[in-house]
Amino acid sequence: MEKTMMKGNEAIGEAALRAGCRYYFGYPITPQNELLEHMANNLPKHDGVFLQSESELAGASMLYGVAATGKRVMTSSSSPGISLMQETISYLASAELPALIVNITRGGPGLGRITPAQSDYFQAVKGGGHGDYNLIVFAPASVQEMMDLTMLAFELGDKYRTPTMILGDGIIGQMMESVTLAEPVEIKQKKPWTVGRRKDRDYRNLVISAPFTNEEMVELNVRLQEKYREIEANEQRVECYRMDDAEFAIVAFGIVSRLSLAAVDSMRNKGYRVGLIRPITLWPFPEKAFASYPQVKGYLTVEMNEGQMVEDVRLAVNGAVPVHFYGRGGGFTPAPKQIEEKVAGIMEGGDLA
Amino acid sequence: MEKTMMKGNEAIGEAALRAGCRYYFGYPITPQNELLEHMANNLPKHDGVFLQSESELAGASMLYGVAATGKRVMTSSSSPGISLMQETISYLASAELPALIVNITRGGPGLGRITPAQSDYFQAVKGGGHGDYNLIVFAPASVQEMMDLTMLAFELGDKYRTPTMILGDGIIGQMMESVTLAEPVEIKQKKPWTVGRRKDRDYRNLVISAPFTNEEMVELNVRLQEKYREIEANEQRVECYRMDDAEFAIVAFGIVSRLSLAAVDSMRNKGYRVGLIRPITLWPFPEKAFASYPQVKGYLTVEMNEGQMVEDVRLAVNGAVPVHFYGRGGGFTPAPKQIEEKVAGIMEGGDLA
Amino acid sequence: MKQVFGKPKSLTENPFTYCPGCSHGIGHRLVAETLDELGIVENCVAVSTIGCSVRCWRNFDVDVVQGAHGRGMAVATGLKRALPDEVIFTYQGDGDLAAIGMAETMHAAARGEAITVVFINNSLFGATGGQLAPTTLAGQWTSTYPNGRDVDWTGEPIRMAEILASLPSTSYIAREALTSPKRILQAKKAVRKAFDVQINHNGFGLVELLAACPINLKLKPVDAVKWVEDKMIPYYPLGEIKNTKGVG
Amino acid sequence: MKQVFGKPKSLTENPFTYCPGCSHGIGHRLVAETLDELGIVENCVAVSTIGCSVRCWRNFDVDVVQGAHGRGMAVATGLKRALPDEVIFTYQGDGDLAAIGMAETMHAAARGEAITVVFINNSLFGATGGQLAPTTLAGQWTSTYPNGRDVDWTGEPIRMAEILASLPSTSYIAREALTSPKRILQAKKAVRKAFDVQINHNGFGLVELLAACPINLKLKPVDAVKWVEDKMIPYYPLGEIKNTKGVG
Amino acid sequence: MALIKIEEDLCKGCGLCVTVCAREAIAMGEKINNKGFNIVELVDPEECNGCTLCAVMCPDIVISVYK
Amino acid sequence: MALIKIEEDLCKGCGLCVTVCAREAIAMGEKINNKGFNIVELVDPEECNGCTLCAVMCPDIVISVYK
Amino acid sequence: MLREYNIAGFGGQGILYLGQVLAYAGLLSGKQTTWIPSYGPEMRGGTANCMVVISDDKVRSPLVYNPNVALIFNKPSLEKFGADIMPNGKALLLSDLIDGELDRDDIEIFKIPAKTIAEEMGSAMSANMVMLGALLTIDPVFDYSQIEAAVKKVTPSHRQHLIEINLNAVKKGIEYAEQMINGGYKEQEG
Amino acid sequence: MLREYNIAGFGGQGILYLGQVLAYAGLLSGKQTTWIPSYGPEMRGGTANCMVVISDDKVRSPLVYNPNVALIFNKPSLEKFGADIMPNGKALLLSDLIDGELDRDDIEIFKIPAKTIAEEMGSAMSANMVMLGALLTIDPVFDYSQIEAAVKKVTPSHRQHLIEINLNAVKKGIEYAEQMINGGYKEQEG
Ligand SMILES: Cc1ncc(C[n+]2csc(CCOP(=O)(O)OP(=O)(O)O)c2C)c(N)n1
Ligand SMILES: Cc1ncc(C[n+]2csc(CCOP(=O)(O)OP(=O)(O)O)c2C)c(N)n1
Ligand code: SF4
Ligand code: SF4
Ligand code: SF4
Ligand code: SF4
Ligand code: SF4
Ligand code: SF4
Ligand SMILES: [Mg+2]
Ligand SMILES: [Mg+2]
Repeated sequence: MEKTMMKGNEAIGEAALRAGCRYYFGYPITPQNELLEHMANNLPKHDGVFLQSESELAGASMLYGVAATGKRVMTSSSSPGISLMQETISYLASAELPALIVNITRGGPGLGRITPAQSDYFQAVKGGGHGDYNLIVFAPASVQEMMDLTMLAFELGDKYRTPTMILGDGIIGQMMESVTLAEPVEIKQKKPWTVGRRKDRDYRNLVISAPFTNEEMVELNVRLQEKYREIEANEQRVECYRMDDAEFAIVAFGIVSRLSLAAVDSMRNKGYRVGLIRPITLWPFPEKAFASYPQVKGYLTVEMNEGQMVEDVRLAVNGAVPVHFYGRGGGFTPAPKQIEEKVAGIMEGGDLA
Repeated sequence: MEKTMMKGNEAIGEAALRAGCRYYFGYPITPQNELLEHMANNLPKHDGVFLQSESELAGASMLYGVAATGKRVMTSSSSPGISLMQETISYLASAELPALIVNITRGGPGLGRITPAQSDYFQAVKGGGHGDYNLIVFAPASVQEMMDLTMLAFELGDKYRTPTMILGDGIIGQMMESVTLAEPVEIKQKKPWTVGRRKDRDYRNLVISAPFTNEEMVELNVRLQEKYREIEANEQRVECYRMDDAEFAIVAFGIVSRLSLAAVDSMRNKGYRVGLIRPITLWPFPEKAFASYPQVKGYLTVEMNEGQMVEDVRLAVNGAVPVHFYGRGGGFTPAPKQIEEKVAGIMEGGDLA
Repeated sequence: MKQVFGKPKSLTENPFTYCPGCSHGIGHRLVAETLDELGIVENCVAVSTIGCSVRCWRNFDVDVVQGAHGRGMAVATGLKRALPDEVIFTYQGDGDLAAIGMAETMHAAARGEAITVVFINNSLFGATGGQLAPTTLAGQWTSTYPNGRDVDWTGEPIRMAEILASLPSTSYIAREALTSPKRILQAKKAVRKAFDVQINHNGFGLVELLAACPINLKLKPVDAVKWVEDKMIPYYPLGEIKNTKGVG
Repeated sequence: MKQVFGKPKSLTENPFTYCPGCSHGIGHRLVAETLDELGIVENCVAVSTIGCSVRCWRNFDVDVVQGAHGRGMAVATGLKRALPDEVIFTYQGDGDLAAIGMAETMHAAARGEAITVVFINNSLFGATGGQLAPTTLAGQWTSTYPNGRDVDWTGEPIRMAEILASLPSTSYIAREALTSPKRILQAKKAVRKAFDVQINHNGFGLVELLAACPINLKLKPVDAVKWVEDKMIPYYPLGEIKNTKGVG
Repeated sequence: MALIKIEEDLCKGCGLCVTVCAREAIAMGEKINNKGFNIVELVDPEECNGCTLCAVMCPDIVISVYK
Repeated sequence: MALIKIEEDLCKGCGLCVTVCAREAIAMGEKINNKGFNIVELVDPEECNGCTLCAVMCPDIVISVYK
Repeated sequence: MLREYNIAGFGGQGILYLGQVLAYAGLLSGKQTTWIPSYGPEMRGGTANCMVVISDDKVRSPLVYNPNVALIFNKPSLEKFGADIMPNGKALLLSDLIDGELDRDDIEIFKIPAKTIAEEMGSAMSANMVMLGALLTIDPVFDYSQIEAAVKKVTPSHRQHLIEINLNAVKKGIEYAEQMINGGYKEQEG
Repeated sequence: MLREYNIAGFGGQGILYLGQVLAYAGLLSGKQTTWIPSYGPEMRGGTANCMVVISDDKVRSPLVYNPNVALIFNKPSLEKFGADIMPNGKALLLSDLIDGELDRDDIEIFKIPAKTIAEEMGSAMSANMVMLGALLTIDPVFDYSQIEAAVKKVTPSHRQHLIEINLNAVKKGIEYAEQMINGGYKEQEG
């Protein structure tokens, strides 16, 4: 398998191509333009469709159209552009269409700045759009994972007929890192529900997000929730680092987990029994992992936002031990040293139980 | 004070007029058209501006423009239309503009149906848009509250320079109920930050959501969070019903709290020590209230969704006692009898502690 | 005896759920007759949009994708790009196509997407109860401007067909009315051409059909149709506006 | 000696942060000169939109509201409806006004909002690095279509000024170019008229200014300006397109 | 010889067909169908020449024509 | 008598002014300003007639003209 | 006092208006009241129903699951709601349009040929008001003057001319029901 | 092995490219590598810097707070980053553009007149490659052949003609630094 260097944004694009995605719609926005441009440069070579849409709104609906045909399709944007897609994302979930949406988050709220941020966690996992639905949300922490989780996102999207999201940030999108290219896959899923030529079937396919009766609408919700429970049971992904004997743990995702790894290593060298829990799937949130470490006396959730994932950590821990938070939105990146100080402060303050 | 009957949707409109709101922008969508039409019929009589916008997106930006002048302004819609406003809502929060957004929620996800629902709770309180921000979110449970909380929303929006939301549903919007009309208010707030004629000031006013430097963007977040902490300290609103000796409590908002009241009364008649906690503000969530009833051995959160507010209840209770959930999305309304059965089931199942 | 008029095969068994005298039914029939003629019911995908016709998937006997309000042509763009060999059409109201959907409409047309658009202009938002549409006539009553449309306040109504015709990449644009048997037969020809231009020339074809919404005009069906004839047609002239590929 | 040319008073002390040779600076100056002439710096609100000029609030010495990408004219609509006695203008790029903002642009114009629009058409998205805009010329290189714009794939470029002029409720529409002193002086007159029509006739005025983005055209400033002159002007003809109120 | 068939259950009584029948072969009758609509009736079969105009005008495809 | 003043710190060296000066009174010089741009210079003050064309063309309002 | 009503029939039968008059009568007599339509996408006719609650205290649920009184205007509504009426409750059936029976012996059933009565008055549209009049007699929560005031309040300004007609219909309903009750319940049931 | 670099200067000085060559050299020698630009809205020139990490193990933080080695191309960058260099680390300064001093005695400081050297070669744009060459000598983590391979890999196809020029500049940098070191550190500092 080939090893090379690539930007995180490009790795997503390259993975999409290798996952058989031949349709990309999107609208420029920093800091994810490399992904848009990777698709612009490469899709034509694969007889694929790259279409710059007139807006994120239109792009999302183009994506919806392709998704209805069952072909692998994606779009990407950054925070304000993702906000514009919320209606359509809700439609995708309702119509049970697989499609990949990439959010290379920037510092908000509002127009904000293109500095890195993780402030769209809630939007991604609690449903920024209306209605009860979920996306499978992945939080890569390396360029390799930008690639691997993109492949997985297409796979699981098809498996569960559900839209998926890669939630990254400007750092992970813009950085280059050594990466092993994924093997191109052949798409296995049969999709009897797709629209298109009606030759070998004696039924019509309808891709709709509003059934005919109120009862069917409730049933749709029941069906969606059953699917979500299944995904929660099967697809929680997490990395636990030096957790086995940890008496305190940092919880962090994406780039912050890398900074936290540095903090953990450094503190371990100083004798602190610290570990790291890194959610790889943000939804389903890997809550099961927390039960595996009953010896942990406290958690510090570190995020590049004002405290979002920390709520899911608290829900997972359910009051068993204190869960602290360190972070800031709008473009702040916590240095390993700062994380270390925070952890040390808590551990030494005896504020663990 | 005059007493009359009105629809909930109309009561919001009437309250807005009485609160001095003279600007309304909106796009039709069921089940809130009575509100749009109330403003269409009445604003011209007050020399106000009623403009039907070409979309919710455009309407939200018109609202943003008026909000920048400091004049009271509102829009209203239902779920899919509110999803379309998420980018602009994030801009409003970032630019610290007061404006009222009304969501008369319908059954989703997707196009859904116009049946009642509370499935936009997360979107309203966790931020459906990008970035770290909050709206003050009110959940009226009667037509009277549709009126009173609308008045309050304008007041608090101005006080804290923050966008506010009324989160209702189709039932509360469409039902008529006896209501005492609110007294028209005079607007007291001075607003030195508004754009317009520059005569008595020697500075320019800028309404922006992206400061010039990265540092200022972080500072904006610090300022916003300080404001949010202040709101959390001052503005939690809740109704507690028969809680003093309750050993079990239902938690419900909006119309579901009315159905739950019926259940509580009926169960009290049968000797069950049951009470109700009804959040009136959904954000800030009235978490303090939960601490006042240490005798409660368990909670049942009832919602017309698949389980959203229940997370905030769990966060408030923090594992102290079990928090159960009963609900369903897409248009389901729990009957008092069903709620009663659920509560009885839990209480008798001994599943309280 | 031979049947000389009947229900097109491309319609399902479901009856129309529109109000008495609503022109949507005629619009549906003309599309279905065209699908019958072209024999494309098995390689056609319809895009249903949000308006009274949102559930036209119950009637057209083809695969259907229901898009978000106003985004019909963006959805159709995705479908056509993914299924270049299938026939793709949208069925859209004037609120959907010209109000909230303005950007998607303009851009799909500007790109010259090879799709067919059936555009039902009934001068108002039917589904939500008769509010102002971009197409509402000057002075016309709507539930949001009960004193009639004041063009100083809301602007003059928009003639979408002409605007779209002015975009270089559109191929076939026509406007007809569903107000009399003669006009309906004429409209049928235009619908057919709007499909032909897609199938034979990979072109963008749109047919605007002036339609009656008796309920929201608050008129009896017969009077509503007459209103369309007398009031709408003078502002929205009928006929072929553009036909660069010479379909016919 | 008397100063015969200098910096307009309606600009702040902040220098422009645009690239060398970028036409935005000229656009800013023309607007500021007009504000000076009209003496309206204290009763004017500008709407800054998203593009390279997003921070024009640093330069125009007026109150400024920064709208979301593409929504400039909707924001201006709110402002003007709330402040009918103030002068409201938007400053928008072609991506903002014609791509994502198409619907808000069309509808504000269709309503005939009494606002002034300064529209900088540099044939591409400058701020994000030179991607395709609706205004990109056929064959032109962009970072998203590195082989040049293929009009069969993305459609022919859109001439916004002409489309907006075709809407009955717009009052003044002109297109000029910022490619030579003569043209710039001509452009200045058009900017002035676009304000006059708002102030004196409560009308919608728009001036489109063809502009150079040397960085993303990947040309030296002098060549970029020449490119605008040689390539853009033939497709985007200059002059007054509409002047129903006869401002002049 | 011509014949029209009226699918009574589908008729919504809008009366559009009646206005276009030049031969007054059809008219709104007294009958109410199961949806509560006052439906159209073929009142003068002799007069009907199968011109199909009524069927073309009908929004609900109530009328089929045989010749 | 005419004079132009060049605000050197603002010049970005784009050269647009030079192309429009028919009298070749200005030219790109050797000087580099504190932003690293190679700036324009008044090379032939005698020739300048204060026509303002250079100033009109300059995107950065670098040049003011006196007469 | 607590009274919960369900009123159901076809669109166009004046169901919602009747409910509003009832609710207003409650308001005017100093009670707490709610009125709620079954709102639906069926703006094009079809079924219509509304629920009214009149109470001394704050109304709990505005949704009526087991009405004390049901006013039923057509057969589909009878089928849909007949079983839900509270034991010991009352059902008023528009007998012109309902040929079926309601198989309940734990409630009182009144059959009112309100359409015929209204048509006899020359105002076919007023059957709803005839039903209201009958209700006044059968379940005398309000007196006529309260209903009169409510009708005046609820009728929109462009329909003022209908007030008199409507009030006449109410009176006819009162009369009919009085006669019916005096004439004996049994007889009416037959 | 773990090396963290910070490379900083003006836009247009080839800062990002230099960092990429370094990172690729790391990749080609079997290491784990990251490269990250300080991305900003300043696409219009202004400052540019990038951070490179080369490591035997998985790279933790790709953000470099305290570089082992800093390559500084202008004075603002010196002021911004000079104090952050790791004690015992190395600083390579582009001395043509930096007249100030770096007041640190816990690191090694090397002043390279890379612009002059590049200009002498007739390729003013290659100062960055001269700096790279100097780095090869001063902190010999890679050998020339690895850099050569990296340059070939990183240079885009439409710029292939620059490869030779760039490699020559690298060689000049190597030579200059060798001479400098042989000629003694003190002298260079003076
Ligand atoms: C985002 C969003 N906004 C608003 C609505 C509500 N809505 C449904 S249909 C419609 C307008 C329909 O008008 P038109 O397109 O003219 O169709 P008609 O019913 O007249 O045929 C509106 C505003 C919606 N479903 N989604
Ligand atoms: C919703 C949203 N989408 C995308 C962007 C990113 N963005 C910023 S400016 C811009 C385009 C600018 O192009 P144009 O309007 O032509 O202005 P120019 O920079 O060329 O002057 C884009 C796509 C954004 N800020 N917000
Ligand atoms: S409301 Fe109007 S458009 Fe809708 S079905 Fe009824 S008549 Fe037709
Ligand atoms: S990128 Fe283009 S439009 Fe933007 S400042 Fe530079 S030259 Fe001007
Ligand atoms: S077919 Fe012609 S003649 Fe016969 S009923 Fe219809 S319109 Fe009349
Ligand atoms: S046109 Fe059709 S629906 Fe209308 S009355 Fe005639 S047959 Fe009935
Ligand atoms: S003012 Fe005229 S003559 Fe003088 S330098 Fe400028 S362009 Fe040349
Ligand atoms: S036009 Fe202005 S910025 Fe450009 S070189 Fe001349 S003076 Fe300098
Ligand atoms: Mg319509
Ligand atoms: Mg541009």
